[in-house]
Order: sequence, then structure tokens, then C-alpha cells
Amino acid sequence: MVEVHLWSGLRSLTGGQQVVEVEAKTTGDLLRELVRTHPQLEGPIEAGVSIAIDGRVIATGLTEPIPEGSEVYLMQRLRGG
Amino acid sequence: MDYHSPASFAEASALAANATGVTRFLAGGTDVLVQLRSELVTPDTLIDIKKIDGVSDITRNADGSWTLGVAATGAEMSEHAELSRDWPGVVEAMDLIGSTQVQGRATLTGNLCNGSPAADSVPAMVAAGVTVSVTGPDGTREVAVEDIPTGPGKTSLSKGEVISAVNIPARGNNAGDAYLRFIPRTEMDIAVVGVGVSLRLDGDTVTEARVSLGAVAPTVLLVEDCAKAIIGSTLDDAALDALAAAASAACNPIDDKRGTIEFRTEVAGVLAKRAAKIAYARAKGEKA
Amino acid sequence: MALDDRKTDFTFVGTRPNRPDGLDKVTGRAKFGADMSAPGMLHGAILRSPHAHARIVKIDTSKAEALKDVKAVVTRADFADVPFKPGLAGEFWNVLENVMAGEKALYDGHAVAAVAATSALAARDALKLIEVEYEVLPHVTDVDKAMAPDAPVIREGAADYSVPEGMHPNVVRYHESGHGDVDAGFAEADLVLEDSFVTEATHQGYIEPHACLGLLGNDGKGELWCTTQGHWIAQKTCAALLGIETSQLRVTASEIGGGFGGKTTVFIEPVALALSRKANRPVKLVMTRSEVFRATGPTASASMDIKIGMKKDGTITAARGEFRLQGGAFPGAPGDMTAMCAFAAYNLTNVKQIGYDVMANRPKQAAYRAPGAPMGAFAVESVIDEMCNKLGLDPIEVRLKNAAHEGTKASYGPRYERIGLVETLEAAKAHPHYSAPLKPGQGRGVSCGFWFNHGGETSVTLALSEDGSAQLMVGTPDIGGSRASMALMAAEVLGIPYENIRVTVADTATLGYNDVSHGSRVTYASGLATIKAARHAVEKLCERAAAKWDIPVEAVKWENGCAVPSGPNAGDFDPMPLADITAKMGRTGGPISGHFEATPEGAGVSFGTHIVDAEVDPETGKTTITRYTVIQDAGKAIHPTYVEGQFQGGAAQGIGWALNEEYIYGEDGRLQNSIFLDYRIPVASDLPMIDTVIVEVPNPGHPFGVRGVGETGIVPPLAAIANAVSNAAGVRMKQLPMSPPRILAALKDNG
Amino acid sequence: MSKLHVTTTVNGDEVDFLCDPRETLLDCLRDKLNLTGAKEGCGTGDCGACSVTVDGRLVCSCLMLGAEAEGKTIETVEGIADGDVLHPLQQKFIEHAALQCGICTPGILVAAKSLLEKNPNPTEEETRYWLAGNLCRCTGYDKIIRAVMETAEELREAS
Repeated sequence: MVEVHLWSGLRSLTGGQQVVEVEAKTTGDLLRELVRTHPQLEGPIEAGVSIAIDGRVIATGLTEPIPEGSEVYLMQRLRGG
Repeated sequence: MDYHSPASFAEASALAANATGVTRFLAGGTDVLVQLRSELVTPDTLIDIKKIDGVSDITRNADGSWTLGVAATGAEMSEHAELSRDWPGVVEAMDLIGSTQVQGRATLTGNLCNGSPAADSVPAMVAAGVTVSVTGPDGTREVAVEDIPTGPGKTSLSKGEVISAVNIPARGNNAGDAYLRFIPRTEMDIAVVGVGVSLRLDGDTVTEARVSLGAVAPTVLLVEDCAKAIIGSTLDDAALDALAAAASAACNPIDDKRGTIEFRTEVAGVLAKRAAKIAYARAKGEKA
Repeated sequence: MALDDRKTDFTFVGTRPNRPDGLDKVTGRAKFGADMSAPGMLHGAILRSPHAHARIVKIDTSKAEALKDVKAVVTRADFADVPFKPGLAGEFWNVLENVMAGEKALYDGHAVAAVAATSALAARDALKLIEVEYEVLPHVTDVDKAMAPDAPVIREGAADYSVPEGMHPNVVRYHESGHGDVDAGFAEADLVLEDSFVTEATHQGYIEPHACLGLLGNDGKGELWCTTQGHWIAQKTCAALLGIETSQLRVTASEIGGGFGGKTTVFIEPVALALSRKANRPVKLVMTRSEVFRATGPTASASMDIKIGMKKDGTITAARGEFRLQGGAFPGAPGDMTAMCAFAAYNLTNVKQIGYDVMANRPKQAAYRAPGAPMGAFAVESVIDEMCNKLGLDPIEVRLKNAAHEGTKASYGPRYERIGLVETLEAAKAHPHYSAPLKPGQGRGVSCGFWFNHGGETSVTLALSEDGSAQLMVGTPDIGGSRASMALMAAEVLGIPYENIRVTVADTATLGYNDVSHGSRVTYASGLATIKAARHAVEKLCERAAAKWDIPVEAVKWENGCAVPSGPNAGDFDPMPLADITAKMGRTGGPISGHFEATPEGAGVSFGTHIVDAEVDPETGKTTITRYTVIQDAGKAIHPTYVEGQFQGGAAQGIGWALNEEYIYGEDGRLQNSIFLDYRIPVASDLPMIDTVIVEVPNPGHPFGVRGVGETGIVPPLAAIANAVSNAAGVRMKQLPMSPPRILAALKDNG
Repeated sequence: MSKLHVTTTVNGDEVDFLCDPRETLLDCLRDKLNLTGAKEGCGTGDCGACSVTVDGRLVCSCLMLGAEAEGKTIETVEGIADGDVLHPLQQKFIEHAALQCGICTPGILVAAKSLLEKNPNPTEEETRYWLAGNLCRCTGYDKIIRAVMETAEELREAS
């Protein structure tokens, strides 16, 4: 299981939870499982999110592995100028 | 748009008198082309006066006065050492307009006829007592610079009239002029406030003075109260404060993208003091 | 990436050779957006709304169409006629709506119709004959007013899932994040300071207006030449808006005359293509400067509330920020980015940040260098500076005390990898600038700044020639010398001279998808792909050598441009230079190329610290920047001169934003200052030399350690200058720009 | 609307073109003579990207009509190099990375050349004010100013 830390603005979509647990080996798994277990997260995930794994920000990739025990944060999709 | 390049002012005047629609004279073109390009003013008739003989000449007359051709550019004025020595304020005011590139084209006459209350050279010319020769269907008359603009974008010139020369008086002794403007950057801006000062001394005492303000009213102002505030003084602090107060009191500015009423009113006083000090130092032959 | 894969000793990287396109750029022969023409070409022009908000009742183009010089007129109807791919929605829909107004004109300058004619003058003249009937609607341009209950609604239903109930429909996105308990943190503080800040919208101000040349036939095949930061996004967007297949539109990026984020989307390109399709001739469209200001992306304006608690020793106990960003008549203002970046420089136990994306009757905001971050840094770093003043603490010491470092839980959530903030602060403290005496009337300010940086889709091909030279094709337009950086990295891997590498920005038909030149990603991502493409070519070179020597490829390694046996056991062969291998490559297996494509994830965040001295004229409120020093972590500077250039450029834009640049709207909602004369960007005489210090804390996510440098440099200046000005003037400046009237008014209010 | 026939000298070549009276010299250089080195950044004389010299005088070609070019001698960025030998300013701009995007570069080179012809020994302040009408948004001007001043120094040493 991966503990996923959400940004606090998402708590209203997860019944107040800011940390949710899902089964995932990759970033793609993680997003799919998040939507499956918390359907209301589909909105923000569709709008675009990035995932930080042990501090490394994965901007868009769905195939990045998530090592056992890593610290995982969901973040708003990053943009640049 | 029809483009003409007449060979004389009489011809230019006749072209303008007989033209229909919007007529513009083209000297340096640094305002006319901007207006044309942005479609603010698309003249039906454009009369280029630069092919007229002598329009670029800068001439010192026997009595010490100066006659400038209407197409003499800011760059040519700045490069003229004698003119710069006589009338540093007028030359510097002209030099403040736009970039080096604009200086290569812009003229005193164009700056005046554009009718902007923020035109840099105009307060300096008004302070200096400059007049212009106006050629029209009925011949040529001489008009004080302060009588040319009548409001933003408007002049007292009537149909068929064209400015044919700029006349700067003889500088005389113990006299100096200066022009300062406020802009937020160091270059390339339109004046938020402009102040021209010309004065003459007897010893340390100011005996003659003309002070004019730009960008604080619909037209450039010649402010008598400012002159009174320093005439008879040695430009001591009390006189300077009185000058600043008179300058601020004369302001009737607007709030716009370039500055607020409060700012313009306040800074008019500040610049009046600073410009007066420079003119005073110049009159005493000090470097300023 | 494994550390042993990382390179630390370099031959080419870190040197400062002449850029490959230098000659083109100094002789006037480089072709920018407006420099291209085509046989039979028409010139386009666009009619724009004079109203901030108006319903378009009717457009009559018949008089314009009747002119013999006019070959096509288009309005939104010409786009809607197109059988769109199903589901033109989301950002594509927003872009279409921005490119050509639909039912309503949403801002002053919004395009409503366009003409193609035989000359530019004829096109402009024809616009005057198009009659548009408007029903003028109430408008709003200020962010706080746009959120007020009585504000006119820009568009119903634009808000997404994130907006809490009860907010005005103009609030379209909401972000909240942080950790800890801020109230508890404030209770622990010796000093709690709360204040509000405002910044105006500014424009990227690139000197080259948008320009393009489009050709589209009714067979759905087209060509587009345009000035853009990303021609694949232009391709994808134009194809969607015109209802053609993406691959049928070939887009070539011209040389680009500045972008800074503003050329990451399309404005005139779909219009040129629509006109071309209708006229069946190539159409060139070039914006005027006024169009650029009125209708292309400025950055967002912002209104912000900050509260920070601090102990007497400078320890920050809690921080809270609320950031309201106005991004024009469409969703997109980066309130979330502002919030996430605002406190990112600090190691905070208790932090909370809220960001709003608010619509108003202004042009659609576009990215501008670290979009969203500078405003937040202005507010936060101003409060920290004020607290340092109140507590008598040194501003760099306080920042060092609270600085984020490797392992710190970032204000936006995760823990940092190796970062270089502390190194920039230490370098600032040690810099002679920081201890130089100030003259009366001068003040000094410092600020930190943070930006995420970006990777993005990247595809690079490197092909070797028989003579041993290399051609490198990248897909990221070169805005500031990136060809030089790419050639240096390729030279480093191949071991051939820098001059032997020709770098080309490939068109969309010759390379796979590449994300835009944005997010400080070019040297990072295209650089990473260049290194890997070169390594790919090296593998093949080693294979050819192995075959020739008849030893296993594992027994061959690449050194100084030659294949060599990997060790004494591999055999005794003379080094085989690259050119010897490529000379025979046609007969030893065929041409040799290297290729790499990926979406690299590991851009590495970046920090900078700026020091600035300012002098304020107390009688006029005019500010002069007397000294400026930029210190920033570049990870690894590939071409240090161009890294310095990025630092200096960011600082200069920041100086403009801080002091004089702003969008000024009249009561009528029209932009008042749409020319350079009145939109006052810094001129040469406004600025001092800008000193730079390149800190190098390698990014673990790049083979050579590169972190992007393009954006972070604009984050600290607003606050650093505000702090310098406030310290010089003796009054805290809370609104940007700090124009002379504002400073003078503040001085008066302060007595 | 009748067109005007204009004969002029550009970079030493006698050329002629037909133009609408409303067309600027910049329009004519770019669209009639295919000299696209001068750029239109603003059309109002505020950015200097269109800088050329006319009879030796530095001007914005967007602030001059094509019709006014009759009989004049015009120099543009395309005429700065001497054959295949770059002008020292051009060389120095490349060496100093005094350009990033390069859109302002042609105008700045024309303006800087004009400065050094008039004043071979400019101070930093003089250089900055002379170039104040040439906007650059990329560099912060630092490397541009250094390149101009170093070129001036080298030219002085060489003469």
C-alpha cells in the first residue's frame, strides 16, 4: 500500500481525509486507484496533477515506479513560462 | 493620402489652403507618423516641408538672436556648440524628447504644433521668449510660442498657415535658462511635469525671469506669479519656497496614466526650484 | 539516475564558445516571424473589440468583402462551420474563444473578425468597413471587485470542482494546501505580522510581436511558419481549432524574438490559417504592438494577504497566505502556483496557503517566467523583511535560520531532494555587495525566490556525417542561446569539437512531439535528450569499432572522441576516431544516428537570492536602482555566459515590474497604455550593471547536474526591490508598481 | 491611390521602388527591398528595432515615410559587415553573448555603430543614454553595454 498525501483543498472530496492509501506500483496505477477508491478525485486528476515521490516531482508521467515505503504527494499540475 | 514636397513656404501654404479634409505638415514626422500608423490621424494631404531651402539651418543673427529652420532637428541643435552655450535650457529640452533616433528627426516646430501640453521643448521656448514666424495666404506674421497651442492637440494656426521659422531672442549678459521634466524612467517618457526657467541677474539679484510649466494644464503655462516670486531675490530659500508655491498653485492638471493631480502639483514646485537653481548658476557663469 | 552515471569533469561543458547562430543574428539575416514571405501571399488584419464586455449582436462584413483587394473575411462563424473533431472543449475551447470572440467580446482588444487582402494597408483599410453591432455589458477588471457579490459574471459555469460553494462565478479555481497548525504556530510567536499586498498585471514585453505565415488548403493540408515557444503545441491547437488532422499541418518555428512564456499558445495562427483556407492563398499576419498589449497574455494581477509569526530569534513559527489572482476572461490565473511557491523557501512547521483563480474583463493571461511565483514572493518576503526590521535581525541570517534544505518538508507537501538555497544565501552573505556601505537616501533589500522547473515531452535526434561532424535536431525553439548549450553537451559526449556540431530546431514534420520552450526546461530536458541521443550514437560507434576489431562490444569504450579497448584484456588496438568510423559507416552497417525521446521527470527545483540597492528621491518619489546582484543555483552551468544572461534578464524584467510596468485600465475598461511609450519597460539608462554569482548544486535528475535557470531569476526581484525601496524611503511599499506617484503619496501619508 | 516612385541608395546600392504615401521607410525596406534585418517592434519609435541611418543620421525607419527616402543614403544592419569581415561590434556581440533572442540586435548594432562614429570614447552613462531608445527585453543590457564599450576600446587601440 502507498500512503498518498493530498493537498488540503482535496479533503472535501475524500470525506475529510488528507492521507489516503491505495495499492500502486507506478504513478499510473496510483491515479487509477485513487479515482477508483475516491471517485470524486476524478475532477482534480483529470484537470491535471503531478506526483512527488520522495521529493522528486513527476510532472506528468504515468509509468514512474513507486518504491515500497516512499513518501508520495499529489500536487497540482505544474506549469511554466 | 496625398504626399507633397513643396519648394517654398508660399507653395506649402497654398497647398494647405486649397486642400480638403485633414491636412498635416511633415517636418520630423515623429508625431505625424505615429498618429498615421495608429490610425489616430490619417491626413488626406501631407505636406513635407523638408525640401524647402534653408529649413535645416541654424543661424545666429547680427544682434545675437537666433533663427532656426523648421526642420532643424534636436540632434543638430545639440551639436551646435554656440546655440547650446546661449540657450542650454532650450537645447536640453529639445534633447529630452525621445531617443537618439527620434532626435535625428524631431523638431521644435513639430513639438509645438503637435499641441501637447506635455511637449518638452515648449515650456523651455516659452521661458526663453521664443517666437515663430507663421506664413499664410496673407503673408508672414510673428507669434509668441505661448500663443500657438490652444488646447491638447489644437493650435491657433488657421487653414493655410504654416510655421516657417523659429526665432530665439539674443541671450544677452548675466542670463541663463534651464528646463527640467519629471519622468518615471530616465528616458523615453512623456513629461509628467515640465518646468522651464529663464532669468537674468544683476550681481546676485534676479532682475528678469520667465517661468513656464508643462503637463499641468491643457496648454503650457507662462506663470507670472512664479517670476514675481524670484524677481528681486537672490534665489534664497524663501524665494525658492515662494516659487514652488506659485508653481504648484498655477497647476490645473488631470489624473491620467502618467500621473496624479496631487503628484503633478507637488512635483511642479520641486522642479521649479531645481530648474531655477540651474538657470541661476548658469547666469552666474557657473557650470550647471 | 544512479550517481555513477553522472559526470563531473568536463571538457566542453562550462566553457563559453560563440553561439552557432551568432553570425545570422548580428547580420540581420536570421529569419524571425515577420521575415518570411511566400508567392501570392496576402496580408491579414484583425478587427478588435473596443469594449471590455459586450454582446456581439451582429457583424456585417459585406462592405469589406466587396473591396477588390479583399480576398477573405472570417468571423467566429467561419470556425464554427468547420466540422470540429468531437469534444472541442476545455483549453482548446478557451483558446478558440480567445482567438476569435463568439457570442461576447470579453475584453478590450478581443478579436471579432479578420480580413486578408493584397496588402497590409488594404487589409487595415478593409477593417474599417466591417460593421459590428455591440450591446455593451457591465465589466470588471479588478481582481477583488471581480470576486465581489455584485460583480458582472464573465461566464457562468466556468468554475471547476475545486471552488467551494457560495463563491462568485468569476472564481473558477481554488487551491488550498499546507501542513501543521497555523493558529498554534501564531500563538507561539513573539511577533505576528499581517499585511495585504497588490501587484498589477505586467506583459512579457518581448520585442517581437506575434507573426505568422499560414497556408491551408481545402484538402486539410497546411503549412505554418510562426514565432512560437513551441511549434508542436501550435500544431496541435491550430489543427483542433480548424478541424484538421494534426499531422497534416506542418509547423516551422521561426527565430523567436523573445517569449518569456507569452508565446506558449496561439493567437493569430489559427486566424491566418482560416483566412488562407478561405482565400486559397498564403496569408501573413503580424500583430501591431498595441495588439500585443491588448490581446496577448499579460501575467495575472494579484491581491494577497499574508500573516507570519516569528520568534525573537527569527524562527518562523507559522505562515499563512491568501493569493487572489486575476487572469483575464478565461480560467488559468496561476493562483495555485503562487500559493505553492510563496513559502517554498522556508522550513515551516505550520503553513497554510490558499490560491484563487479569478476571471475579469481582461485579456487571457499567459505564462510569464515562473508564472505566479513573483507575486507571492513579493508579499511574503516583504513581510519577512518588515519583521526583521521590527526585531532588529539581519535579513539574510533570518532567511538562513529558516531556509529549506535537503529533507525539509516543502510548504507544498513533499520533502526536498538536494537543493541549493542555503548555498545562495551563504554566497549572498559573503558577497561584497552585502557589506558595502550605503549612501544617505539609499536602502538595501534582499529576497529569496523559488521555482519548480519542468521536464516535458522531448525528442532529439543526432545524425553523424561521413566527415565526422554531427547534426543535432532539437524541437525546442532557441530563445536565448540554447543551440550553444546543446552543441556543448553533444560535444562533451561525442568528444568532437563544438564547432563540428550543427544544431537545428526541427519542424513538426521531422521530429516527434516536443513540449514548449518553457518551464526552464530546454537546457534540462532537451539537454538530457541530447546527451542520451549522443550516447545512443556512441553505442553504435562502439559497435562498429568492436566489429572491426572483432571483439565484443562490451570490450569497447568511448574516450575523447575515439573508440578504445575498455581495458588491457580487450586487446591492443589504436584508438579509432569518430571520423574514421563514420567515413566507412555506409559500408559497415549504414548511417549512424542517435535518438532519444522521453518525458524526463527530474527537473529539479531551483532557488535564488537577490541583493539590491535603491535610492529614492524624497521630493519626487523616483527610484534609482544603484546596484544589483543575482545569486542563483544553476545545478551545472553548461554555457555560463548564457546562464548569466538569464539571471540578468530576469532581474531586469523584475525591476520593470517592481517600479513602472503595469496594465492601466480606464473606467471604461479599456487599456490606457498599449504602446511602449506608456508601458514603461526598463531602458538601458535605467539600469546598473547586474552582477551574477552562479551557484552549482547539481540536480540529481540530470546527467550533468543541470537545473533550469530561465525563470527563477524573476521571482526575487519584486520583493528585493520593494524591501530596498521601503528601507530607503522609510515606509513600507505594498503595491506594485512602486511608481513615483505611489511612493510620493506613501511618503506624504507617512508624514 | 497613386503610388510614388522613389530612388534611393541602400548600403551603397542604388535602388528604386514604388510605395503608397502611407508606407514607412521600414515597410519599404522590408517588403519592397527584402531587407528584413530592420524589425518592427512597435511602429511608434519607442523600441529602436528598426534603426537605420539616413545620410549618416541615426533614425527609426518606422518614423519616416518611404517617400522621404528619395535621394537619400541609407545604411541598414545588412550593410555593417565589410564583405565577409564582420564589423568589430558584430564580432564582439557574438563573443560577449550580448544577445539572447536577437530581435533587438540589428537595431542596437546600427545605433552602437553610430555612437562610436560620433564618440569613439563613450562613458558607460553616455552609452546607456545613447542606446536608451533601443529596447532589449532579454539581457538587462549588461552584456550589450560591455560589448559596445570594449569594442570602442579596441577600436581606439587599433587606430
